[in-house]
Amino acid sequence: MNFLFDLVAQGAQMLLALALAPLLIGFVRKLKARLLHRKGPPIIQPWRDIIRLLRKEVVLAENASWLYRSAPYLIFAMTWVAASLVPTFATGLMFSWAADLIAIIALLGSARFFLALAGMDIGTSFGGIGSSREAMFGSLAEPATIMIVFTVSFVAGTTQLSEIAAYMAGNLELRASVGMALVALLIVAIAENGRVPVDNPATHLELTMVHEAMVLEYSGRYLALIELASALKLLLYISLIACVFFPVGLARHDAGLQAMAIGLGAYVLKLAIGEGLLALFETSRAKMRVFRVPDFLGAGLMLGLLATLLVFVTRSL
Amino acid sequence: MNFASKQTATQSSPPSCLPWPREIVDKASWLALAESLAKGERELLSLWGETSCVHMAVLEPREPRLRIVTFECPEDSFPSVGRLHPPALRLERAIHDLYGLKPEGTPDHRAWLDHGRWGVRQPCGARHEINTVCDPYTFLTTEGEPLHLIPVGPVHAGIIEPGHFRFSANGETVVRLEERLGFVHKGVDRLMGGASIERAAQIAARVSGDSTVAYSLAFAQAVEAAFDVAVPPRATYLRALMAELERLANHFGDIGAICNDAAFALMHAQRGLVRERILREAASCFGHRLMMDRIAPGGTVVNLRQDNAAALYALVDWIELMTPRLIALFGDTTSLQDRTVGTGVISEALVKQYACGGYIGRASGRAFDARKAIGYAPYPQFAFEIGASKEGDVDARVWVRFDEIKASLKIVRQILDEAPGGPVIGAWALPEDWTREGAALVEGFRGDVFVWLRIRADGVVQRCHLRDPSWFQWPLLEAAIKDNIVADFPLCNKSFNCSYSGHDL
Amino acid sequence: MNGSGERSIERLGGLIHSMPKTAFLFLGGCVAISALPPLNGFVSEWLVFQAILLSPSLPQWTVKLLVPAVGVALALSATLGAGCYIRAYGVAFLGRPRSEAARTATDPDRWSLGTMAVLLTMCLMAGLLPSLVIDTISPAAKDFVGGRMPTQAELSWLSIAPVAESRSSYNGLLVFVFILFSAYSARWIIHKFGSARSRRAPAWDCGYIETSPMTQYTGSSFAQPIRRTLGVIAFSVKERLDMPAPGDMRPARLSIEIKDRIFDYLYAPLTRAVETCASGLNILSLLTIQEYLALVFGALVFLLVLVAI
Amino acid sequence: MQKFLLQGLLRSALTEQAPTPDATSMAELGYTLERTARQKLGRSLSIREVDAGSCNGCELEIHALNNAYYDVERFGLRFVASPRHADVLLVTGPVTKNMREALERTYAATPDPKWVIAVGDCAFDGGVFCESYACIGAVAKVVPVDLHIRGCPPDPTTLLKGLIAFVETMS
Repeated sequence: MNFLFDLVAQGAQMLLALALAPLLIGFVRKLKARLLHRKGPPIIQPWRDIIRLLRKEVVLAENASWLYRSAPYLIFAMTWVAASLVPTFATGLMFSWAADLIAIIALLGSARFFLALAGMDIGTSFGGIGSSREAMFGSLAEPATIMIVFTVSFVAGTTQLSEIAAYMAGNLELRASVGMALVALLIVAIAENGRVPVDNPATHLELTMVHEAMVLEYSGRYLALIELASALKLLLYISLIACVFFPVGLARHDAGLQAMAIGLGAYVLKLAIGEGLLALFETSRAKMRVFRVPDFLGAGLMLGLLATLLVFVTRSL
Repeated sequence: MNFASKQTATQSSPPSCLPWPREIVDKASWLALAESLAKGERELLSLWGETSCVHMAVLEPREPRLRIVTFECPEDSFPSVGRLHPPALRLERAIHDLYGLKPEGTPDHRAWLDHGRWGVRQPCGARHEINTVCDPYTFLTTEGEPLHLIPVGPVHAGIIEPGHFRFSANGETVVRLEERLGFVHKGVDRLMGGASIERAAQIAARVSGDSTVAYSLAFAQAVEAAFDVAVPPRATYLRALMAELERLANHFGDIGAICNDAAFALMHAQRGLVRERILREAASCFGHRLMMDRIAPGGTVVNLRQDNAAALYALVDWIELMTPRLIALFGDTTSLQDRTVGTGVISEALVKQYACGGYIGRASGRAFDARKAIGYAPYPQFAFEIGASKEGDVDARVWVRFDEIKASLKIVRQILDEAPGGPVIGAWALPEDWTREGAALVEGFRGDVFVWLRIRADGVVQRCHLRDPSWFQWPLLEAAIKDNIVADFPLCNKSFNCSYSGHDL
Repeated sequence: MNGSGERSIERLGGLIHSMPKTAFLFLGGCVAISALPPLNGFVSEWLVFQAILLSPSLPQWTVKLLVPAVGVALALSATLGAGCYIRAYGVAFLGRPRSEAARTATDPDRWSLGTMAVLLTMCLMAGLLPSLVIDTISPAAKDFVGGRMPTQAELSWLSIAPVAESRSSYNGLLVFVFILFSAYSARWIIHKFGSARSRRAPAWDCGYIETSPMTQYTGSSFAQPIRRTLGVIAFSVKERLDMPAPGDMRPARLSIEIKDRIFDYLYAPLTRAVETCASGLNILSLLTIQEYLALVFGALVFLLVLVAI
Repeated sequence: MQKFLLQGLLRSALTEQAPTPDATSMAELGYTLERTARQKLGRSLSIREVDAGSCNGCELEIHALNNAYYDVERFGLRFVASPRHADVLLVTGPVTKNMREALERTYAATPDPKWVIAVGDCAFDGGVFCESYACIGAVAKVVPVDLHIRGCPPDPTTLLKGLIAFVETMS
């Protein structure tokens, strides 16, 4: 019985992440439209777009290889698995011990690896532009993430997300290192999700794109999967920030339905707040020059390193 | 149906042009003029062909400002100006494509407007050749490190006109940018030859949709010059009003588009509102959002009602309220400034060499404005300042636009205050004696639009040459990318906002 | 492995079509060496990170400070490594052939392929079943360092946990099964309810036919952003650009000079790691395909040894 | 900036009521959606704009669709960067011969089911350029057209009417 409940809870979380992710994108778009005096598309729109794409045929470039065709499934699966390993409304779910924070980050790294390869498969210049920029950003974003993981793990004494969340919920105190790690994680999250000021998700200019440039050739169901994966990635980062730094309302896996319902409510609220801040930030900033991004990410890396050193040396800050 | 060629031979009048006379020169004077262009003593305004002669218009440093010379080409060739003065190169290639006249000694023999798809060679020349093969286009070369090509266009990712850009790059470093245009060549030169004045005016209005008022105005002024037609004073005021509204709408649109390329959506949205309100007001005053076909030779086809004038006052008030806020939004957003300052720099020397007009010229220190330099009616009546800068970067081009917005608002106010009453179109008749020629130089929002035309006594246009300011702006875009990375190109391009349609004709 | 006979990476491309088997095996090697889950490279990286996380309990101050720096260096080199293998694989195997040699290349004989396949299988095994591998080689490790990790085979579902399950655990097999399950269920659902039609058409070229393989990113181009951002720490890179003025027909020219900086003040581990990686990136463009494979092989052996330690 | 953002949050959107396409205006639009047998995609359409030789006037008005007054996004219509992502090609201009091939390639690059909307008088019959040696004329001579939106250039309200009518039949 308990096993069954666990399984259901885990499955529910996976489906929840999948269902919520496009709505999240829709919510950001709606908020941004409102900030610009527009009515904006309905929140459900990204789901409609995905369903439309699934119904369309795929046009493959003549020299597309098997890698190009399997990459979208791999990217989607890796991102989905990573996203469903982050506690959303409850901790300690069934499979959460299968991978810790480091593994989640590395899974996203794998997804990026395949996306960058897929971008180069057709042999158009835009794919190359996207892949090379992604490789440059990734080479700084990932070490920064690892530093953040170090900081958080030292503080909590574990790399298991559920345990970290539980520790953070139980030890609400202001620590300089954790604050620095939060800022660093925000920087990484913006860069990794290709949001303004690093990349513009709504751009129509081939030459400035990063993520869009890699997927310019994709169509139909492949594009739908990649869009879904990038929505899941955004959800993952917001969930990660919420669960590590603001674990309020998170239910334990054995806490029963009521606690889980509260956890769910708190989770949706946290997502909404995160999205609101994102929309505000994006509207009020212009995109950076491509070679400013390493400075931006470098700041994240340095903050992360500083936070780690701080924890290492003092153990109390 | 080559009307123009037949008529040139039996022309019954001496070649003269109003208001600037056209003179026929020999090879030596033609070359002397080309050399003086290369030395920077004069500026090239345009270079265009006919079945058996080429014409060149230059800006003189003294009065009269304009000089038009003609070189007869009995052997279907003329001494190349581009060999000495590079700004003429593309114009010469276009002449060769359309009229088959060869520029002798030109370094660039490649076709320009002719992509080999028309089914005919030299469509406006004395002999058309049926053409079924298209030669491959050879792009300019690069050397050194392993470079890759980025071919962009003609179908761009945004909602813009078609053109092809080819970057040779090493990663993000651009080593060379080459443009290939001509995709929207619609054969305007031949459509104009043999058209009635009304039809020619319609075609002129559709040369470049964003400058439709400027083109209509230039065409009308050229016709009026040729036939010595007096325009009622109220009509000149209304024409200026339309021209300034067009300038305002386009500058607001441009600034928004530049900011949008830097992903600053807030500015884009605000600009969109201002632009939309201007266009709506234009529609209610003149019956068309872009004010297309509202200017006819002799005056304007619509009058401004009193209630419209009141609405325009309100619009100007509102824009004057909004502009400082938008300027603050642009100037105070550091992330935006970081993108625009120092990006896409054009030197003053280059701008002067190319006689580049409009905001591009003004942002790099060439303060030429046909409204002041030529002083066509009613502008001498108005007091306004032309924006100027020496920086030559994207930022400077935005600020010059802001200055022009302020100047235009001031002019619109003066027009509304001072516009005299009376008719808006004067009665005029064709002289029915001989063929006439006329020319006009008008300041559009993008720069100076030059029109030269020859009309038969029965009102049939023989040859009409329309020169867009973009002819001398496009080449500079190739230079603007120097020391910038690939990702900054859209920003440079938008700050130029050259016309494809007006250039390709 | 002389399938293409071409020595310069800048003249390869599209080998995935002419050498499909090698391409698949090489991809496996790239994933493994780039420390990406679910292969073995990640397991070793993960274990090193876990070791670093234990280090605050170390007594010496210097070690205490050095260890997180080593962590950054490791993370940075892992991601730079991934970037460099995207480049190597993308330029050599993906895209369109840049030379006739690359177009006509063929897979090597069965033995070479077999060797690579065996190695890849080992990578996969070590990645999916790390607990068995760790247990197998821990006696040897015990001899070397005088300590060993707790026996892993006792843990449920074949996961590994160096210290305690509440502290950290990783289950390669489960993650792998998860990924496969998600990918296949997505595929099944889409093909069942969505559209499964596909059609081949020319690559989208903005409406301008350009068949030259020159439109693909070169290896040098791909590395340029990283070289420009990270290379400056380790090198003095001079890009000399000669762009003719508009209307000038002579060729444009770019030459790049890379000079090593004086090593003296570069003793900080962070910068040193950056330097090695960046120079690795630059050297890679000169390597032949054989040397690449040798490199991959060497790295795999190294990683296997790392797993052992 | 704060002021602009606050205004956006607090004031109601400037977006205007959608024009309703009635039967007569549909007829005026030259609504010829004959091939309705194709699969419907719901209230979501991606549009790729192709300028096949227009004077830029139509582009200016299509741009205006994105401003706060018209806000075309609220109907699930989005302009996308690549024809691979598109369902609808919005073609303007009297298809110059130099652009013909580019238009055909764009059409070929778009995945099925796909539709073509011709915008402007030039795209309908070549407009003032129909007699030129350099233009083909109507877009329909190059690719099959499903809907014509007339006007020189059509104002944004007309464009919006046509597009809404199109979306209505799709869902």
